[in-house]
Amino acid sequence: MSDVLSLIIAKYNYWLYVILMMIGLYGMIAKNNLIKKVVGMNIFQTAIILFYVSIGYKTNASIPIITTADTAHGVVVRAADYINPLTSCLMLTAIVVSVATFGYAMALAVRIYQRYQTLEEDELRMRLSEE
Amino acid sequence: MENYPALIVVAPFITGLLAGLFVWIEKRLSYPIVLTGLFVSALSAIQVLIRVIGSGPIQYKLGGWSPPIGIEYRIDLLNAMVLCLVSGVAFLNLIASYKSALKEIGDRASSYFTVYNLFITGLLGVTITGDLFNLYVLIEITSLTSYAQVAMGDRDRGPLASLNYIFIGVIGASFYLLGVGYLYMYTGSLNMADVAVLIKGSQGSSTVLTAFILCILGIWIKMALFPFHVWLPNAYTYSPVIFSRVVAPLMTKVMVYIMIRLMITVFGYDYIFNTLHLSEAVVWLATIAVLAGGVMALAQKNLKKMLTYIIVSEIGYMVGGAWMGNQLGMTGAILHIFNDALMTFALFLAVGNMVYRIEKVDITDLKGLFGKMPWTMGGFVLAAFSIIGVPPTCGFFSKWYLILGALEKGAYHFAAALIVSSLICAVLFFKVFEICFFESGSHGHEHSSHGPAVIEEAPVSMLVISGLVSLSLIVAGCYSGTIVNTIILPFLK
Amino acid sequence: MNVSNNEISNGNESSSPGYLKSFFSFLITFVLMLLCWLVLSGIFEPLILFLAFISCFLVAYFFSDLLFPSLETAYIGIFFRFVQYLPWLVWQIVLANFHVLYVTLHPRMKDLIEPQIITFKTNLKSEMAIVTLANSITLTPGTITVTADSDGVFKVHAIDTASAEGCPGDMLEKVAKIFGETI
Amino acid sequence: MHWPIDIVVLTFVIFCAIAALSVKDLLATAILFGAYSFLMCLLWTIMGAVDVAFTEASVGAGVSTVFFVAAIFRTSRRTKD
Amino acid sequence: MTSFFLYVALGLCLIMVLSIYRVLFGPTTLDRLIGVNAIGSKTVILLLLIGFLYGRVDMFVDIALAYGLLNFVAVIAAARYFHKRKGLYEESFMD
Amino acid sequence: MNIIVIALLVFGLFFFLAGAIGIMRMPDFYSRLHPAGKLDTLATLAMVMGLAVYNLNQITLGTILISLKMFLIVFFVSLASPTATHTIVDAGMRAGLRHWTKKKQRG
Amino acid sequence: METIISIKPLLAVLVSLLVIPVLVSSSDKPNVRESWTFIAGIIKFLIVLSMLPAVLSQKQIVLTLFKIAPGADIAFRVDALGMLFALVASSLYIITSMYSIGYMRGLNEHGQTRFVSFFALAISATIGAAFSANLLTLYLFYEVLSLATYPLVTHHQDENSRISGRKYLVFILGTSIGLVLPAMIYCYHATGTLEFASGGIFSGQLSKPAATVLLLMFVFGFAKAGIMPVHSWLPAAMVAPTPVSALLHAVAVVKVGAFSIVRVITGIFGVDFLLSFHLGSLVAAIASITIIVSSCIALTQDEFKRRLAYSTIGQLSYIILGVALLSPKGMTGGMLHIAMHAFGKITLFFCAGAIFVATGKKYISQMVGIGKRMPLTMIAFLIGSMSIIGLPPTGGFISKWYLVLGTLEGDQMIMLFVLLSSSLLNAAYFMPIFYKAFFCTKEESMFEDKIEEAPMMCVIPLLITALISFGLFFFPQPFLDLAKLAVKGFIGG
Amino acid sequence: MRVIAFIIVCLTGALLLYGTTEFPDWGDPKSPASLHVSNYYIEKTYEDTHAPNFVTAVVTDYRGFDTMFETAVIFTAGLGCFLLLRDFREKKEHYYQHIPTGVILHLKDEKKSLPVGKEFGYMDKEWVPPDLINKTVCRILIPFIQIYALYVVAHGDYSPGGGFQGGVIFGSSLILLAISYDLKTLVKRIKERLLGIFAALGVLIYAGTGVLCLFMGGNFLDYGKLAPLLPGHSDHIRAYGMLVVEIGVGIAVMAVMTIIYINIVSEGRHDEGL
Repeated sequence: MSDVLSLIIAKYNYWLYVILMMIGLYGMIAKNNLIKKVVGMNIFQTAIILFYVSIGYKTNASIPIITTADTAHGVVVRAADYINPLTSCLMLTAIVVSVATFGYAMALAVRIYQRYQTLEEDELRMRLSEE
Repeated sequence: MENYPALIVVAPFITGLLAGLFVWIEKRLSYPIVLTGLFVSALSAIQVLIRVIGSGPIQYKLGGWSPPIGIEYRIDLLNAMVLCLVSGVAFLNLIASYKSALKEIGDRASSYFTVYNLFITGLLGVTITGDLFNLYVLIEITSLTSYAQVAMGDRDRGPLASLNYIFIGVIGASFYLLGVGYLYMYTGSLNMADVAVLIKGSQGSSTVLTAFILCILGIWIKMALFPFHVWLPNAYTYSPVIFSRVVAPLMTKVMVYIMIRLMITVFGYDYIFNTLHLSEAVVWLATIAVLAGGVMALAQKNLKKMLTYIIVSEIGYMVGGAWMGNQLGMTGAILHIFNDALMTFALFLAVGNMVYRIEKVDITDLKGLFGKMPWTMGGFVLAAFSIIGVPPTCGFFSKWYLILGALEKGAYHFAAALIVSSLICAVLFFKVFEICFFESGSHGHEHSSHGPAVIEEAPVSMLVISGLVSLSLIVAGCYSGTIVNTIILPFLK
Repeated sequence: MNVSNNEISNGNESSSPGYLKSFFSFLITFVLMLLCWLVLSGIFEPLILFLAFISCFLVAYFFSDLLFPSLETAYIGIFFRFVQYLPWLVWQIVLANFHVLYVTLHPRMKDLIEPQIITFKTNLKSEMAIVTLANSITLTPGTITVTADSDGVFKVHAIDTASAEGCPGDMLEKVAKIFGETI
Repeated sequence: MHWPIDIVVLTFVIFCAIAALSVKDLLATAILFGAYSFLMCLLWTIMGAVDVAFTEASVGAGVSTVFFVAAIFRTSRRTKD
Repeated sequence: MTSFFLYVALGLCLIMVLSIYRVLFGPTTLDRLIGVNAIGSKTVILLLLIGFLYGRVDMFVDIALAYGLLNFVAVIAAARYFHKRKGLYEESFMD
Repeated sequence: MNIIVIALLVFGLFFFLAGAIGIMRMPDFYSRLHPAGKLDTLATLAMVMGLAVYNLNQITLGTILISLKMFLIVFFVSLASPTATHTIVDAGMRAGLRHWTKKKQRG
Repeated sequence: METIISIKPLLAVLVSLLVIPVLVSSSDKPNVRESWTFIAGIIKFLIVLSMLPAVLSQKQIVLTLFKIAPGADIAFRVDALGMLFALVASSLYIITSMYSIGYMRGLNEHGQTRFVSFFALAISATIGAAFSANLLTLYLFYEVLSLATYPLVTHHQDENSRISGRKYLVFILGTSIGLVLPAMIYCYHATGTLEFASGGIFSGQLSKPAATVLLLMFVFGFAKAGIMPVHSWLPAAMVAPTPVSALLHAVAVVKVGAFSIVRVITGIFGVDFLLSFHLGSLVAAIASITIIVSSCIALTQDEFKRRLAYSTIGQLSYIILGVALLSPKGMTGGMLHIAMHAFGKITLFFCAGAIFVATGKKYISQMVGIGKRMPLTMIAFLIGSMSIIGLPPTGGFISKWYLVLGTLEGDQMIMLFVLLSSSLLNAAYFMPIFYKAFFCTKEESMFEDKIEEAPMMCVIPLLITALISFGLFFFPQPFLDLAKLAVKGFIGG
Repeated sequence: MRVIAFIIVCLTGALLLYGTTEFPDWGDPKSPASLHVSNYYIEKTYEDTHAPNFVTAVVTDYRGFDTMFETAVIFTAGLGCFLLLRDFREKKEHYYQHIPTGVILHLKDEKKSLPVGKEFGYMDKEWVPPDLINKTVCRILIPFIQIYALYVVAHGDYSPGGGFQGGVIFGSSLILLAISYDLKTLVKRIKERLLGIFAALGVLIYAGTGVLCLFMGGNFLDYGKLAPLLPGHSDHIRAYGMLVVEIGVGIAVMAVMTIIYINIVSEGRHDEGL
C-alpha cells in the first residue's frame, strides 16, 4: 500500500500535468467557440507551467528567497535548502507570454465578432464560404 | 568593438521601442529611427560574418555571465549567414515597402514599424542565441508580433487568420517548451552546448527521446511542415504586404535553421541518425510535403495564396535535405535556406508591387500585366525561374545539392518529388505568365466601373529593391559554390 | 444623481480655497500611503525609503482626489467616532454570524427562512455615511444591501422576517451619529 | 510534507479545467477560469514557487478574468459547446 | 504546531470542495460567482497557512494581500457584466 | 498563546464549513449569499487573526510588521467582501433573477 | 592539347546580353535600336571569329566563371565543335537581325523592342551553350534559351500563340526538367564530374541498362532536337513571326538541341563507351525513324512553314544519326550538317517570311505562280531546298556525302537506305513548290504578272544566305576543318 | 473533428507520459534538474548580486536577456491590441441626459452635440446609474492597491514579486477605476498618449540599462559595470541594476494592461466600457 502511495506521490504531479495538457489541447482543437479555444490554449500553457514548477520542487526545502540567517557573511548556502529558482524564473516568462497571448487573442475575438457577429467556428466558416 | 553580436539584436530592438515612443511625440520620426536600427543591425551582422569566417565562432556572454549560468550568443558560420540574411532582407524590405505600408496601414503605419522591428529582433535573436529557453522567448516574440501583423492586413479575414495562427503557433511553441522542459529534466541545463555535452550517451533514455520528438514537432508546427501547414496560407495571404514580404522569406527559414541547430548542435547527428533511425520516415514526410504543397498550390486562385503553398512545398525541400543524414543533403538544406529566402523575398517583392497597384491579386486580375508593369514582372519572372529551378538562378543549385544528397542516400522518392515539384512550379508560374502575357487589358476596360482603370508601374523605391533582389538571385546562384565552400562545408566539419 | 461624468467630486461645496484643500488632501494621502508602505515594507534602507517617498508622492499626487474627494475638518471627528463604532459593529457581525449559522445548519432550514426585499428611506446625505450603513447592513444579521442610492433609499434583501424587521434598527442611528447627520 | 494539499488542489484544478471547457455559457467559463487560476496559484505556493504564484495571483485575478469578461461583454455569451 | 497547520489547511481544502461544487455546477452564473468569492477567501487563508508550513510567512503575506485585493476586482468585473447586459443566458451544464 | 491560536483557527474553520454548507443548502441565489458573504468574512477575520497572533510568538519589529500586514489583509477583506456581496446581489437583481419564496415552493 | 585562358568566350556571350538595356532604353527610336543590334551582332561575330585561328591550331580556350561544386563549375571551353556551332549561330544572327527588321517593320508588328531584346538574349544563350565546358553549363544555357524564346514564339499574344506557347513549354521545359535534370544529376552522382571529356566520363562505372536509360533520357530530354515523340512543339511553334522561326529552326533552338545531344554522346558517354555497349545504333535507329516519318508527314502539309518545320525535324535527326553512327566520317557529316542545314533552312524560312510579307500567303496551295512575282526569292528558295535535299552544288551535299560515307564506313546499310530514301522524300516535298511557283500556266497562276518583291531588308538576307549555301559547296573549308578536328578530338584523342 | 482531436490528444498524452517514466520522483532533491545549474544560483546568487530573492536575481540578472524580451512580448501585445482595435472615428450617436429633469436625449446626427456641463450630462449607450457603494469602496481601495503595487515593484529583490507583478496590480487598480466609475473617468485621468509613452518607455528603460552597460565597457546587461554611475556600495550594484530594470518592467506592464483593457472593453473607441 505504501508503495502505491509513494508511487502516486512521486508521479502524481506529472500524470496530472499530462491530463491537464490533454484537456487543454482537446479544448483547443475540438471546441467550436473561439473563446473556448482560447481558454483551452491557456489551460494548455498552464499545464506546461505546472510541469516546470513540479520539476523545480524539492522536498524539505524552502522557497527560493534567502533567509536572513544565510545572508550573514561567511555562511555557506546549501543548495538542498532552497527550491530550484531557475524553473520559477522560466515560468515567470512563460506566464507573461501566456497573458500577452491571451489578451491579444481576446482582442482578436472582439474584432472577429465585430465583423461577423459570431464566434462559432462553423458559422464563421459558413459566412466565409458565402462571401 | 567586441559588441557587434549584441548590436545585431539590440539595435533593431531599441530603435523599435524608440519608434514606439516617438509615435506619441513626433510621428514622422519613427520611420527613420526604425530604418537606422535595421541598418546598424545589418552592418553588424556583416561584420560578424566576416569575423566568423576569419577567426571562427564567436561567443558573447550576456550580462557577463559565463554560459551555463547566463545566456550566451554563440555565432558560428551558419548563424552568421542567417543573421546577415535576416537583417539584410528586413532592411531592404523596409525601404521597399514604405509606400505600400503607408497605403495599406494608413495612419497606424508609424506604430506598425515598431511591431515590425520587434519582429525582426525576434528573428535575429532566434538565430543568434545559444540558449534553449531564450530561444523559446524569442520564438514567442516573433510569433506575437506576427500575429499582430497578420491581423492588420485584410480587415475582414486578417483577424480570423491571425487567431488561427495563434492557436497553432501556441501549440508549436508550447511543444517546444515542453521539449526543453524534458531536456532540462534530464540534464539540468539550458545552454545548447552544455546540454549537448550532458546528453551524450543517453541512447535509451525515454526522456531524451520525448524531448527530441517534442522539440522537433514544435518546430515543425512553427515552420508549417505539411500536415501542420494549415495556418500558413491564410496568415500570409491576408497580412499586409510589408509583412508578407518579410515573413514569407524569413519565418519558415529561420525555423528550419532552428531545426538544423537542434539537430546538429543539441541532439547531435549520431543520436538522430544512428540511434533513432528516423531519417527514412522524415524524408518520406518531406516528400509528401513537397508534393502536397505543389498540388495545393495548383488549386489556388489567389496569387499570394498560391505562393504561400509554394512555401509549404519549399519547407519540404529543406526538411528532407536536413534529414537526409548526409553531408550533401545538409549542404543542400542550408544552401536552400539562403536561396529560398532570397527567392521568396524577390517573389513577394514583385507581388507586393502588384498588390500596390491592383489591390486584389486573383490570378485572373493580372491580365496584361507584362505590358503595364514590365519591371515588376521582370523581377517576378526571375524569382519564379529561381523557384522552378532554372540554372543561373540560385534555386537550381540548392536543388542540385538536395537531389545529390537524396541520390547518395538512395532516397529516390525524394529526388523524384523535387523534380516533380519543379515541374509543378513551372506549370503554376507559366499559368500566371500566360495570363499576364496574353490577356491584354481590354477586359479591364469593359468592367472599368470597378477597379482602377489605369495600372502603371510601381513606385521607384519599390521597383529598385525588387529588381536588385531579383538580380541577386542570379548572382547568388553563380556564387553558390563560394557560399558552400566558405560557409557551409566548414560549418559542417 | 451623479451624471456629470467629468469629475469624481460629489459636489460638496466647501469654504476653503481649492488649492489648499487639494494640498491637504495630498498631504493626508501622502502620510497615509507612507504609513501603509512602512507596514508593508519593513525595510528601512535609504534607497527603499527614497523609493517610498517617490511612490507615495506619485500616488498622492495623482490619486489623492480619489481617497479624499472633499476635505473637511469634520473628518477628524468622523474618524474617531468611526473607530468607536467598530467594536460594536464587530460584535454585531459575530451575532449576525451566529444567526446565519443557526439558520444554515438548522435541519428544517426552509421553514425558517422567508426571503424578502424591503425598502426604506433615510435622510443620510454623505456618500460615506450611506456606504458605511450599506456595508454594515450587509455584514449584519440576515440582510444584504441590494441598492443604496445617493438619496438615501436603501433596498435590502433579508433572509427571514426577524432580520427584515430589525433593519436598519439602531445601526442607522449610530451611523448617522458618526457622520453627524440627521436620521 | 506538502503532498496531501498538493494532491487535493491538483484534483480540483483538473475539475475546474474540464468544467471551464464544457460549460455552455462563456461568462461561466470566465468565472470558472478565474477559479482555475486561483487554484493554480495555490498549487504553486504549495510547491514553493512563490514568484510564479504571485504572478498567477495578480494575473489571474487582476487582469485575465477582467479581459475575459470585457471580451465577452463586447461579443456574446453564447456558445454551442 | 506545524502539523496542526497542515490539518487546518487540509480541512480548508476539503471545505473548498463544497464551494467548488457551487462553482462547477452553477446553476446560474451568479452562483458560480458566489463560489469563486468563497474560494477566494479560503485561498487567502490557505496561502498564509502554507507560509507557516514553509516557515516563511513574511514572504507569503504579500501574495495573500495581493490576492485579497485582486479577487475583489475579478468579482466586481464579472458582476458588472450583469449591470450592463441584462438577462441571464439559459443555464445548463454539461448536456 | 497557542491555545488562542488553535481556538481561533478552529472557530474560523467551523465558520468556513458552515458557510460552505450554507452555500450548498440554501434554496436560491440570494439566500446563498447570506452565508457566503457573512460567514466567510468572519471566518477569514478569525483565522487571519489567529495566524497573526501565532506570528507574534517572538516579538520583533519584523514579526510585528508582518502581523500588521495581516491586519491590513483583514481590513481590506472586510472592506471588499461586503461590497462584493452587494455587487453580486445587485447583479442578480438587474439580471432579473427571481428570489425564492415559500409561496412558490408550496404552490 | 594546349589551353588558353581567355575572357573571349565570356565576352561573346555577354555582348548581346549587355546590349539589351541599351535596346530597351532606346525603344522609342527604332533606328538607333536596330543599329545597336547590328553592332552587337557584328562584335559578337568578330569575337567568335577571333577565336577561330586558335581553335584551328588545336588549342582550347578555357574560362572558369564560378565554382559551384567540384567537377561542375560554370565554365566555358571553346573547342572545334563549339566553334563550329558558334560560328554558324553568330553569323546567322546578323543576317536574321537584318531580316527581322524588314519583316517586323513590313508587317508593323507590336512590341518590337521586346522582340529584339529577347532575340539578343536567345543568341547569347546559344553562344553560351556552344562554348560550355560541362553539362551543367550547357544545361544552364539550354534552359535560358528555352525561356528566352517563349516570348518570341508567343509574340502575337493571341489565342493561337497561347496554345502553341503552352505546347512549346510543356515539351521543352517538361523534358529538360523531367528528364535531363535527373539524368544529369545522376551522372554527377555516379561520377562526380560533369566535364565534357573526350573519352566520356563513365569509364566502366555504368551497367548497360543504366547507360541505356540514361542515354534515352538525354536524347528525349533535349527535346529541342525534335526526336520523334517529342517533336510536336516544333510545328506548333510556327505561329511565331518568321524571323523567329528562322532563328528557332536554323540557328538557335533546334540546333542547340542537336548540339547538346552531340555533346552528350561524345563528351559524357564517349564514343568508346557507347561502342562497347552498342548503344549508338539505338540512337541511330530512333533518329532514322524520325527522319522517315517526319519526311512523310512533311509531304502532307499544306502550310508552308509547317512543311518546313517537319523538314527540320527530319534534318535534325541527320545530325544525330551522323553522330550516332560513331564512325569518323559519319560524325564529321553530322557536325557539318549543323552548319549546312542551318544556312539552307534559314534561306527557306526567309523565303516563307518574305512571301508572307509581300503577299500574306501562308499555304503552299496558294502559291501557284509566285515565281513570276518574286523571282529572286524563289531562286533563293531553290538553292535552299537543294541544299536541304543534298544536291550539288550546295553545302548540303557535302554533309550528306560524309554521312553516306559514314554509313558505309560502319557497314550500316539500313542507315544508308534511310538516308537515300529520305533525300528522295525531301525532294518530293520541296520540288513541287518550286515547280508550282514557276511552271504554271497563266490561268493557274494566282498572282498578277508583276514583279513585286518583299522589302529590301527581307530580300537581301535571304539572298546572302542562299549565296552562302551555294558557296559552301566550294569553300567548306573552315567548317569541314572544324568538324574534322572535333571528330579527331572525340575519337582520336 | 472531435474524434481526430481525441486521437491527437491521446497520442500526445501517451508520448508525454512515456517521457515521464524515467523521471526522478517529484520533489527529489537529487534530480538532475536541481543539481547542475540551479545549485550555482542558490549558492552564489547572494554573493554575486546581494539580492535575497533568487528568482528575481535569475530573472533580471542571470537571465535578464529573457526578461527583456518577455517585457517586449507584453509590449507587443499592447501595441497589437491598439493597432487592431483602436478606432478613432467619432461615434454617430450621442446620448445626453438633461440633469434637472432626468430626460434622456438620443441624438443620431453626428454633427450635433450638446455642451456637457451643468445642464446636460454625457451618457453611455448602455447606461446604468453608477453604483454608489461600489464607487466609494473602490475609491478608497484604489490608492492602497496602487501603493501596494509600487511596494511590490520596489521590493522585487527582497520578497516575491517584482516589476511584472507590481505592474499588473497597478494596472488592475486602474482597471478597477474604470469598472467602478466608468471608462471615461479612466481615459480622462490617464491619457492614451501617456499610456503609449509609458509602455514604450518602460521597455526602453530596460533596454537602455543594457545599452548603458555597453557604453560603460561591459557586455549587454552587465550591471556590474554600472558601478561608477551610482553611489553606494559597489557590491550592491547588481541589485540596483535589477531595481531599475524592474521599475521599467513595472511601468511597461502597467501601461500595457490598461491599454489592452481599454481597447477590448470599448472596442477601441475609448468611450464606454463595463
